[in-house]
Parts: sequence; structure tokens; C-alpha cells
Amino acid sequence: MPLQWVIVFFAWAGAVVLAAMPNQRHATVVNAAVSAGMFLLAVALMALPFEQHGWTRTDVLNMPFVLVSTFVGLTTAVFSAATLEQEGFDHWRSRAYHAAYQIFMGAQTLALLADNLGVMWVAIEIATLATVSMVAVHRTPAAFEAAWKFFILCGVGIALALFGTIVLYLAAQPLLTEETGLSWTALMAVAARCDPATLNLAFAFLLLGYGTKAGLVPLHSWLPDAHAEGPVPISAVLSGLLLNAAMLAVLRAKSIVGANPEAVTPGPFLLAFGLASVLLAALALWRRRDARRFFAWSSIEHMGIAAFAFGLGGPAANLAGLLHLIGHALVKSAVFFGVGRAAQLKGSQKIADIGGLVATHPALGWGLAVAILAIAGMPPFVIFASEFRLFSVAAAELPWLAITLALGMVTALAALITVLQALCFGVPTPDSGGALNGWREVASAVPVWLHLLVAVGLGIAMPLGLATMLATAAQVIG
Amino acid sequence: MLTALALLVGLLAALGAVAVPLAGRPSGARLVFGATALAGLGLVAGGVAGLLDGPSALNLPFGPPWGPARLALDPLSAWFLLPLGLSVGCAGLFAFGGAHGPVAPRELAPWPVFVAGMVLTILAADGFTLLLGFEAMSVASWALVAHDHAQAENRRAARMYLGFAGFGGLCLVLAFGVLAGGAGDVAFAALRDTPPEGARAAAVLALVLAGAGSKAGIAPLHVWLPLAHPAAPSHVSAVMSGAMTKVALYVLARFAFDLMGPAQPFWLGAPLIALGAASAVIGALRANLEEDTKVLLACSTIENIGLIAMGLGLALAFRGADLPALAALAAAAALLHTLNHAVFKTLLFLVAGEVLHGALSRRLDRLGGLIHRMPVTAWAALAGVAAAASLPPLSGFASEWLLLQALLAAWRVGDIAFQMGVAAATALAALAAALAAAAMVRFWGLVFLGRSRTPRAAGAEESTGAAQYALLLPAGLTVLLGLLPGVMLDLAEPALRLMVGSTAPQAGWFAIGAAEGGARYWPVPVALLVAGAVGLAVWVVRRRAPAGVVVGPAWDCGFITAPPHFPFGDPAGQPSAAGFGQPLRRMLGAGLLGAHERVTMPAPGETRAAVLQAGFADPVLSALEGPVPRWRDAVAAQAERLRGLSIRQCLGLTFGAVVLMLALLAWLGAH
Amino acid sequence: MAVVWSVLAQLLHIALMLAAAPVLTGVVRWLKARMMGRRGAHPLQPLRDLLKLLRKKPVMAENASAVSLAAPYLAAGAAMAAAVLVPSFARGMAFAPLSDLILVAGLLALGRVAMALAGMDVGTPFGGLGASREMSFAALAEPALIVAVLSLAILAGTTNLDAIAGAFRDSALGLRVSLGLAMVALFAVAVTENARIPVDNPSTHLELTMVHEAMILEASGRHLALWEYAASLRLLLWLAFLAAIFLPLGQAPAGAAPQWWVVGLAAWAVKMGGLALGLAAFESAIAKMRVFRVPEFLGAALLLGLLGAVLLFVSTGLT
Amino acid sequence: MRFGQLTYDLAHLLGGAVLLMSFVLLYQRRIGAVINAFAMQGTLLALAAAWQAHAQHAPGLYLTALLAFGAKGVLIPIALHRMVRELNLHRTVETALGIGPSMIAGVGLVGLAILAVLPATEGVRALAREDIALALSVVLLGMLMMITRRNAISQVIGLLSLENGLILAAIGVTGMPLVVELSTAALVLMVAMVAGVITFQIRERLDTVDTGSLEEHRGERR
Repeated sequence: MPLQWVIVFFAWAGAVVLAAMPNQRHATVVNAAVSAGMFLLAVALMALPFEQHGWTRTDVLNMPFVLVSTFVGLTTAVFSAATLEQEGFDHWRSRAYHAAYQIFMGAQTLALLADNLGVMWVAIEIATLATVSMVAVHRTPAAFEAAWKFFILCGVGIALALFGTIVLYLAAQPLLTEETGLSWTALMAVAARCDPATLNLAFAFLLLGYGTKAGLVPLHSWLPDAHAEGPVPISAVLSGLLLNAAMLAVLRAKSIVGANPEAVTPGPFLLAFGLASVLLAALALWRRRDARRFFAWSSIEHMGIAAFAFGLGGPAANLAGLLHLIGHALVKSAVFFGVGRAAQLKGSQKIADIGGLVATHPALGWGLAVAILAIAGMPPFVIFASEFRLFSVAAAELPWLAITLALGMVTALAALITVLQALCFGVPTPDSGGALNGWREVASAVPVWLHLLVAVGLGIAMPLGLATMLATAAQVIG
Repeated sequence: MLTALALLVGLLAALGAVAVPLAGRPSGARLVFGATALAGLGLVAGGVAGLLDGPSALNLPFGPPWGPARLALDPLSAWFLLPLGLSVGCAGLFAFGGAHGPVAPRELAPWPVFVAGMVLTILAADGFTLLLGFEAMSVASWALVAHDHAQAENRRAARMYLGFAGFGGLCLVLAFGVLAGGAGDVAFAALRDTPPEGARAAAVLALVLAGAGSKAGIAPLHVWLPLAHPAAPSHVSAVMSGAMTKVALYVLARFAFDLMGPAQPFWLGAPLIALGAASAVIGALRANLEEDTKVLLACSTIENIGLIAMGLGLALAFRGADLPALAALAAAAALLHTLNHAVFKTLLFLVAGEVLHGALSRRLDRLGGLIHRMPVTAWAALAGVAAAASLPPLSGFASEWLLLQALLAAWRVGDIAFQMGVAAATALAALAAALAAAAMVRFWGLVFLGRSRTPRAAGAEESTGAAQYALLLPAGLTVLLGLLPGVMLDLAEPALRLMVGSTAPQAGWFAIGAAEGGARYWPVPVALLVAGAVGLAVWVVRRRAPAGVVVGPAWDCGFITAPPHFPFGDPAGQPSAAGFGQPLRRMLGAGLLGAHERVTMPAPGETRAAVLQAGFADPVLSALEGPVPRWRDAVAAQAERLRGLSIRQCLGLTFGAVVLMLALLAWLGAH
Repeated sequence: MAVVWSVLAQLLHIALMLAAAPVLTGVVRWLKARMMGRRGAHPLQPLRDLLKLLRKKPVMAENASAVSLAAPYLAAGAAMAAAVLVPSFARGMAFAPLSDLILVAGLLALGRVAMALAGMDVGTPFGGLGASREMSFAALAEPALIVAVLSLAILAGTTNLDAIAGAFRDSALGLRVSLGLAMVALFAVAVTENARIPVDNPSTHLELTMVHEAMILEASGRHLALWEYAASLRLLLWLAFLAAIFLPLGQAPAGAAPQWWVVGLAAWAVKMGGLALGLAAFESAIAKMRVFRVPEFLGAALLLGLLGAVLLFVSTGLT
Repeated sequence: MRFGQLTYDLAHLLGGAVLLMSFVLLYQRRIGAVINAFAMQGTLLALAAAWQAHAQHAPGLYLTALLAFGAKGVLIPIALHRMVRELNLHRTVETALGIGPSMIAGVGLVGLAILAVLPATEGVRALAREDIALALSVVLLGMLMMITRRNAISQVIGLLSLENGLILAAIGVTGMPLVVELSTAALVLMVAMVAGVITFQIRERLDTVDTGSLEEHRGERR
């Protein structure tokens, strides 16, 4: 079995084992171990030559995401191991949670690695099903509500994506053989000769379908609630990983349509969705009272920024978009770790109930503060680099849109600062339990700082190999 | 030299990281502050060396994901290292002297990072590195502004501060983008190759004005300054005012005089002159009305930044009108005032810090009579105050003299509209300078003269040692810079050549000149003349008048004698901060700052006291905290209606998107 | 040789200014008194007052600081230095290169700040009130002054007083509306700076209106003498300044031989006498205005100055 | 395949019938009739799949046909009928948009679908074009049903009908790889959704799990 599949089935095998483990403490450790294994396997995969292999492919576009996604998966598992007792699971729910986590991780990795668009669709569907069950795991009315909304909207979304996939095949059908059918590699090869109108139709549905999963306005309604109601680690992986997988799917579709000169230019659509997302999210941020929902809306904003970058197109803007996705995955999950931990300590995730974290919990408070600064685009984190790149390109090519986008971002920035100061500064609010003992306290803060460290490294001292990969990938998307 | 400076940036950043564990140790803070003081010295050395040597460039082995970070040291950046170094050096020394025992890590760690960010901004040779330094500087100083975050007003200040910083950074990125023109290469060398023209040039300037201007405190983006400065520790406010605003002006100058190329029309300078004049007047007027020492000084900073911006704008206009000698004159005024203001404003903020430390208040109405308790501080402050009031022969006068000369020659640009505008700007500059003098008299008089207004002020204690040297050093420099502006202009010559391609009129080391053969200002002879006149007066009086004085009580002006529990006299018998500002509040404040006074008189027979309510509000701040959030909330409330949708209606949105998309495709297919 | 003459002229000028200051004040007072139908004190009375004050021991408040001791000397010194720089009977004196208009304004500001600080030193209500009003009025006078200077600088090409006087005397500039407007503006500034009617009343101690006197209420003895002397010097230098620019006739040119000085001295005496008469007439004719009307007075002066500059741009087509 | 051939005509006919059933779904006012119409649509879809399996010589499609018939023709309708009976739900369809306007909107959507597919050049075979237009119409009508009907059952059926459209598209494309797998996966999704409806005992609408608890959490309005 090629290594690509080994990773996926490693996770799924882990899921089976975890489903059978009655002891929650052991399960948390095993969960972390499986995630560590996945990360190591992903690193090993980096060492192999990039190629298309059956239904999967490794290339410059997806490998950085695989690496980031397994890394975030690992740190999330560590955070989860440290703080899971706070979620108050009985052993059934613990089993379900851990199994679902690994099913999700396997499906997520498969979605990134898939070359066959059908396989990618199936992987995203599995990931959705797994996350729906995780969002609902608390079984509170709000959690059910969030999970249900997530399920319905994303269900329709991925149904649309399937329709798009089918139409895409139809567009390329006369030029494809049964063996290569639905392979992205093969589709790219023949894209220029496909029927453009059918391609347009396919793109519309793929964009709307996967765009729903990526949380682009106006398809975003599921996102804030789903992020806010599940266990803390789920918010982190939803925001950090699932959105990226969906965005990558959009990119794959965009690159195919973009390769056909007669088809519509996909850029303006992405620009429109991106701008709408940023503007709406920037406004919505001001109305939030719930900390996790607040940062979920911030995810919508950032997906909008990435979509805008990809809509702009060209190597420079695409690089900005890719960097932004990677940076967002790292930093937003750090934010969710921090804010989730704070909510555990304060016994509430209302912004008004959390305050003065830096005074009472310096490591957590400052970690959260720095992470929010990073998500707001402050240096030296990678999001700063990506936003710099994006705006420096956009200002020249589409100045008015760039200014509109900037307006949205300033509005969002002001909201982020307000919330940052509300959460971290001021007079501390009283804790209501939630203390962790010994190593757990440390292990709950380490992921935050680790992510920030990596984000700094990627921002101002990215390894040359990775930088080259991303630059090449930016050209592939076109 | 550049390598050494780059290493210095790295060391400072590392010091920031090390400061976290160091903060807990008794001598940790002293170590950090001492190191930054030395770094300030190094920066001055680097600046002088950079002005004397030629330009140099350096590519760092790391940087953004798309290329290396580029550094360069040319005369312009070298010149701005001087105010930075002096300000940081003095502030570091002051903090070193004031640090006894452990300091909270949040107050210590951002400090070296703040300095590193400023140096990096100045050394940067590509857009990314510049923004990296710029925003690092902003974020680090934000942390310092927020260090005492238990106070709601400090949080408000920090929020406003960081918001402005983010806005400014974004504008600068856009400016780089417009300048780079789609190529995406933001290295300065590449930017210089494609100078913008027409609307693009105007767009770049507008964006830079918004970006760098918001950091420098140019109206109408100045409102964060008076909020943030009192919240930060004193040595930080000193550097924020003395150096950070200058770093922002450096960015402005770098764009306007270097990156945008020399072939720009003269009217590009007009917005700078207009906004500079507005800042100068607003800042100086507010300085006359504020009642907190640091806020007052921050407003004075706005005024001085406005004057420097006017100088830069004039230089731009002269360069565009092909008047290189006058351009050099205006640029010289701007550069010299940058340095002078950095020194005297650092001094004044450190004085405010020393007063806060000694008398435990920043409020003018709680101080008074400190010249008796803190003589060294008082006399050092007087040097700074006199310079800020642009009195000869101190440093502020020299640079404002140059600026006025440039303004008086601005009619040579030719365009009648420009001439009329600049005539008005001249009047405003003069108004601002005189208002600043009034503000400085108010500051020094209320803090150091008169009688103590509170027991704490009466028991104030002065620091000794390093903190005192940190006041005397810039005070001495203020005098020295005032007496020898010619030397500094000689030193600035390469920078002027870079900015406008010409040098300021040469007038030797002891004079500065408006033009070849034009008016001259000779500080040393003037100082000698005044000294001689004073000496003559002393001599005559000594000869004719009996020695000694009779000491008696001050005339109470008809007030009843203060009761015994007021050992320092009745505080109400002294002019208050608000009372001192009253004439200007009535004369100018009503129009410019919406100042108001309302007297509530009790009805005859009532025992209630009459109440006088007076106040003012900066219109920009009122807008930022009033209508703007209201509009935002109104729009947000509309947007929020999307959120109240049921799942079915959300699906409706998806459905609508599908239908719209299909309709669009059908339409596109038909056309 | 020229150097020697210029030094000599300068020394003569210094002596003249120092001596003429109290006399001018006395003359103005005397003229005013005569116009109001009083006999008036002898024109030399201010000089006698000064000598009397010098002999008295000053009384100082308990909490006065060194500022009260030093400020009178500084103010007098600054006024002297400024007076030294304003040309009187001759041009091209030794200090001519120093005599910059903006510097003179700066020296006057130095004296003003010294006085304001002295007023605040003891912490009496009047001192602070006077200081606050003085600085506020100065803030409004300064733009009018500089705008008037703008017109002069445009016509003469420099802000050097000596050079401006020379340019106005030598080159046939003729009568210009702009110059007239600038003169009115400068006159208004002069009135304000010297605390004359209608801005302030030099002979009142009415607490609601006074500005200048309020600051030196605490001064006595030699200190009061210095303050009074500085005020006299200021009046002299302003009138000399107006005379040098707007009435340049009769001034001895630069490097001229001493015989020209006699002419210059005579012309200067006449000019100053005329100006003193004009001032006295002006002061007798109008009433003191309310304190908060002063901004309008100075604002009008500023606008006139600006108008002058703009007319200059238009009329001469300086492009 | 060209016009006039039996293969084409029958495929077209079956596709048209599926679309017709979508209209029938929109037209029905009673829950029971809606469920029955849906069962009918599922059966027709199964038939279409079987016919395509025969025409394309793709035996895998027989499996799809079998699954479609089993799940949508039989099991899901039975489960929904039982649910209606046991939970004693309203028997009438509550509409957010009346039946008449829904029908008009439906016709409009079909027009839109045709317009959207129309630009496809003649290079694409006619069948595929027609087929995709039909499938797109079914998808759009399914969505329309989801958003214009207030009952949970109607909404679920709208979703299922949408999915029928997907399968119709998938089976119509000759040589579509993974078609069985994809259709199965889509079915799993739908079954999970139906299971969700049944487990959560959603009575009235998909929005409501328990209306009382929503305000506090979702709205964040205070």
C-alpha cells in the first residue's frame, strides 16, 4: 500500500482501536500517539518524490497542507489529552469522540491527498459526517441545533459539489478514458479542450458546494454555531483543517476552469465571495457576545481573504492565499485552544465572563493575546506576510476593491482588538473551577505557543524548500 | 556599520525575549534598560557614521517567504538614527536610574522590541521589512501602553492606539502596492525604477499620509497620541513622542523624497502643508487646554509633527517647482526640527515622568511649586520648555526660523492658489508657534512655579543619579543644538542631497542661512548679545541699587486668609489649569475644538453653589467615538438580520446563490 | 575703516536706544496728558521713577523662587538685545547681519515668557491671570506679525531688518496698497505687544482688564525698575521698527561717513516724535476694549496682513 | 446515441418522468401524497438507472438502481409514513410560498436550468445536454421544495429529491467512473439525514430541535 493510503488507514485503524477503548485516559494518550504517527508519516511522505498514484497524488499544492494539517492534528490531540476531562464525557461519548476524531483526521488527509475528484468528494463527506457527530457530542440543545444546521447546510453544499463533479466529468468526458476519469491530473491535461460552457456550469456548482464547506458568505450560516458548540479541540480542527480542505477543493476546481481560455474567468467569482465574506464578517464581529462564535466569524473573514487572494490570481496573489490558509490554520487553532481553555476556566464562553486573563493566567493570557494579534495580521507571523503580499498586489491591480477589502479588515481589526483587550486585559473575572493539574496545565498551553512559534518561523524565516514548494504551487493554480 | 546595526536589531529583539525571565530578578530591569541606553549610543554612532560614509546595503539570510529581507543605510536613514538614538539613549538611562527591583515582564519585555522595531523600520530597504519593523514597533508599544490595563482609560487608549497602528500599516501596504504597480516587487531599488505619475502618485501620497501620518500624529489622525502617551510608562512615552513619531515621518520622507522619484509636480506638497498646518494649530491649541502633563506634551508633539510635515511639504513643493536651494532649505528645517524636537520632547516627557515619580501626579491641578523641591528637574525642564516655545537661542528656535524662512519664500513656487494657501499656512505656523509658547509657559508655570496645590506636591522628592543625568543630558543637548545648528546642517548635507538633490545654503558652523546672501541666524552671537545685555543690566543695577531683598508674604489679592488646614495656602487662590487655558478656550477653542462653557446659577435665595461647566472635545475623537461607531453598529445591525435566519432561510440563501450564479452563467453564455 | 565706522555707529545706536527709551515713554505720556487737557508730568518723569525705584529694596514673597530674581534681568536683557538690532538713524551697523526680523520677534517672545513666568512664580491669582492673557494675546498677535513680515519679505527678498530698510529706502517701491495694509497690521501688533489702549491700559490697575500690570504686581524696587525699563524699550523698538521700514527717509546709508549720522539722528528724532504724537492721539481717541474683543481686533489685523500679501501676489504677478 | 434511437428516447423519457415527479412533489398538499410521490420518483430513478446500465453495458449501475429502489422507493417512504403516523404530525403541507407560485417558480427554474445548459456547444452530445438540464431542474426543484415548505418531512423529501437529481445526472453520463461509489456515498448522506430527522423527532421544521432553548445560544441577542 502506498504511503498516502497508509496515513489514511493508519488514522482509521486508530479510530477502530479508540472506539474499543473503555478507559478515557488511555484513549487520550493513544489518540495523541496516533496523531503523532500521522504527522511522522506525513513528514516521511514529504521525503518521497511527488507523484500521482492511483486515486491520490502528492504535489507541491497539497503537501504543505498535509504537513500543516497533521501537525495541527497532533497538537490538537495533545491539547485534547490535556483538557478532555473538562468536557465531562462519559466513556461512551469519549469513545465516540476519539473515534470520530481519527475518522475525521483520516478523511481530512484523504481529501487533501486525493487526485480523483470523486474520492475527494467522498472524503469530504466522511469528514463532514464525523464532525457533525463531534459537534453534537455534548447533546445540549444548542449543540444539537448547531450540529443539525451544520449537517443540513453542508449536506446540501456537498450535494451541490457532487453535481458539479458530475458535470465536470461530463465536460471532459469525450476526452477521457474510464481509467483516468475524474483524475485532477487528467482533467488538467485536457481542460483547455473541454467544452467551456459545461465547464462553467461545473465550476459554479463546485464553487458553491465546496464554498459552503469553506464558509464563504452567503453560504456561511452553519459555521459560527458549529465552531462554538462542539468540544474545544473540534473548533480548532474545524477552523484549521476542514476549511482548508474545502478551499483546496475550490482551488482544484478553479485551476481546471482557469486552464480553459474560453471558460469564464473564475477570479471575479472568488473575489465577490471573498469580499462579501470579509465585509459581512467584519460587521458581524461587532455583534458577538460569545467568544468562540466571535472567532468563528473571524474564520469566515479569513477564508474571505484567502478567496479574494485566489480570485486575484497570479503567482504573487496565489502565494499570498496559500500562505494565508496555512497561517490561518496554525494561528486560528491556537486562538481556539486559548479561548477554549479560558472558557473552561471561567465556566462560560461569553466574552463578558472572561477577562483579565494575563493577570491570573499569564501563559494562557499572553498566548491568547499574541495569537489574536497574529490573527489580526500583526507581525512577525505568517498571516502578516500573506496579507502584506495580498494587499501589495491587490492595490495595484484592483485598487478600489483593495480599499474596500482594507475597510473591512480595519473594521475587523478594531473588533479583534476590542475583544483581545476584553478577554486578556482588565480586571480578572473569577474562575469557576476548570483548573488542571501538573503536566496538563503545561500541555494545554504548549500547543498555543508552539503554533505561534511555527507561525513566526513561517512568517519571516520559512525553510527554503517549503517556500519553493509554495511558490511553485502558486503558479500551478494559475 | 550596517551589519553592526543589523546585529543590534537582533540583539535587542533577543533582549526582549530574555527580559521575561530577567524581569523577576532585582537587577534584571536595570540590565535591560542599561543595555537599551547603550544601544541608543550605538544608534547615534551608527547614524553619524552613516552620514559620513557612503550608503551601504545588506541582504539578510532570512525574510518573507518570497525573498530575502533587505537592509540599507543611506544618509536619510542615517539622519533619522540620530533622533532615535538620542531619544532611546536618554529614555533608557532614565529608566535605568528609575528601576529599583523587579519590574513586571509585560512592562520590560516589549521595550527592547519596541526599539528594535524602530531601528528595523529605518534600516529597511524593502516594503516588507519596513512594515515588519513598523508594525513590530506598534505592537510592542501597544503592549507598553496597555501595561497598566486594570484602568479602563488605559485600555481605551491601547485599543485606539492599536487600531490606528493597524490602519496605518494597512495603508502603507496599499501604498507599496500602488507604487509597485502589480509587479509585486517591493524592494526599494525596484520601486525607484518605476516612479508613479499623476493619479498614481497622488494615490501613493494619500495612502502614505494616512499610513505614516496616523503614526506620526498628523491631523486628522492624531487622536490616539493624547490618549496613549499618558498610559505608557514615562520613558516609553518619551520615546514614542521623541522617536516613534519621527520614524513615521521617516517613512513619509522615504516615500515622498526617495521612492516616488524626483519628477513629481509641486502640488504634491500641498496636502502635507495643509495637514501639517492643521496639526500644528490643533495640537498647540489642545496643549493649552489639556490638564494632564503628559497629554499636554503629547499635544505639543502633534504641533511639532505638524511643523515638520509642513517643512517636508514645502520641500516637496519647491522640488517640484524646480527651486532646489529652497527645497533644501525646507528639508533642512524639517530634518533639523526632527532632531531638535526629539531631544527636547524626550527631555520634557522624562521631566513629566520625574514629576510623576516625585509628586505622584500627572495632573497640573495637583502639582505646583516644584521648583523648590525638584530644582534640577525644574531647570532642566526650563531648557526643554524654552526650546519648545521656540525661544532664541535654543534649538527649537533655530529650526522654526528655518521653517519660517521657507514659508516666507514659498510664494516663489508661482501658482497663485498655492501662494494664497501658503500665506495662510504661514499665519497658521506662526499661530502654532505662539500657542506652543503659551502652552509651555502654562506647563512649566503650573508645575514648577507658584505654591504646592497638594501635600504630595509639597513633599515631592527628586531622584538622584542616573535619572538626573538623563534629564541633564538632553537639556544640555538642547542648548548645544540651539547654538550650533550649522554643524548639524553640515552633517545633514548628504541627507539633503538625497532628498532634494541640493544642499542647504552654506553659512558656516555658527550660522544658518535662508538663501545665499539672504537672512542669517547666528545663534552664538545672539546668545552672547543677550548675555551681554543681561550682564549690563546686572552691572548697572548692582552699582545703583542696594543689595538684598526683604521677604514678606505674598499679596492675597483680597482673598480671605487660607485656613490653617491649608498649610500651602488656598489652592483655589492660584490659577488652575482650566483657568489658565480659559482665554484661549474662549478665543479659539469654541471654533476649533467645540469648547463650551455653561454657568448654572442658582435661583435667588437658593443655597446651592453656582456651577461653571467648561470643556472641549476634539472633533475627530468625537467622530471616532460617536457617529462612526453608530454607523458601524447600524450597518452591523442590518447585517445581523442574516444571522436571525432559520435553517430554511439559510438554505434560501444558498438557493439564491445557485440561481444567481446560473442566471449569470446563462447571461454570460448568451453574450 | 568701514568696520570702525560700523562699530562706532552701533555703539552710538546702543547708547541712543538705551537712553531714549524712558524719554519716549515720558513723551508719550506727556502728549496724551496734554491732549486730554491735563498738564501732564515732565517727559523725563519715567527716568526719575526708574532711578527712584532702583534705590529701593525690593520686597519679595516668601515662596518666590529664583525665577522672580532672574526674570527681570532676562526680560530687560532680551528687550535690550532686540532694541540693539532695530536700526535707528543709520544702516549697516556692526550688528546689521544679526538683525533678523524673526529673531527680533523671538527675543520679544523671550522677554514675554520671562515676564509670564515671573507672574506665575508666587502663585497669586492676578499673576496667573495676567500671564495667561498675555500669552494668549501674543498667540494671536504673532500670525498678524508674520503675515505682515511676509509682505515685507516678498518685496525685499529677505527678513533682515537692515536689508529691508535699505530696500525700502533705495529701490523705488513706491506706495503700495499691500504696504499700507501691512503697516496697519503691524501697528495693531505693536499696540498689543506694548499693552497699549485699546488692548490694555498701561496706566490702570483695574483688575478685570489688566494684563501687563497683573504680572508685575509682586515686583518692586529694582525689579520693578527693570520691568518698567523693559516696557519702555519695547515701545521704543516697535516705533523705531515702524519708522525704519515705513519711513526710511533720512536714514544714513550703510558705510556712510559720520556726517550723515547727524542727518539720520535728526530725521529719527523727528520720526519718533511724530509717531509718539500719533500714538498719543490714537490712544486718546479710542477707548479700551473688552478683553475678549481682542481676538477680533487681532484677527482683523491678520486678515489685513493676509490681504496685503494676496494683493501683492495678484498685483505684481509674482510668478 | 442520437435522437430517434430507442436508447435515447427511453432515457429521456425516464428523466422527464423524474422531473415530472418533482413537480408532483411541489403540487401535493398532503404529506402522505408527498411521500408517495417521492417513492414514485425513487422508483422512476431506479428504472432510469437500470436502463442506463443496460444501455451503457455498465453492470455497476444495476447496483445503483437496486439501491435507489430499495432505499428511496421502499424503505425511506415507509419510515416516513410511520413517522407521520406515530408522531401524529400535521397531515397537510404548510407552505412558505403557495402551491401556485411554487409551480410557477418551478417552471422558471426549469427555464433557468435550460438556459444555463444551453451555451454548451454542440460538441457535447445532445443526450448529455438534455440529461444535465433535466437533472439540474430536479436539483433546483428539490432545493425549492426545501425552502418553500415548512414541514420537516417535506423538507427532507426536498433534499432527497435533490439527491435524486444528482443520481440522475451521474447515471446519464456515459463512462462516469466511480458512479456507484458516489451514488452510494450520497445515499449514505441522505440516510444519515433521514435518520437524524427521525432520531431527533423533528416534528415541525428542520429549524426546530427545541425552539425554547435557541434564543439564548444562537441569537446572542440580549
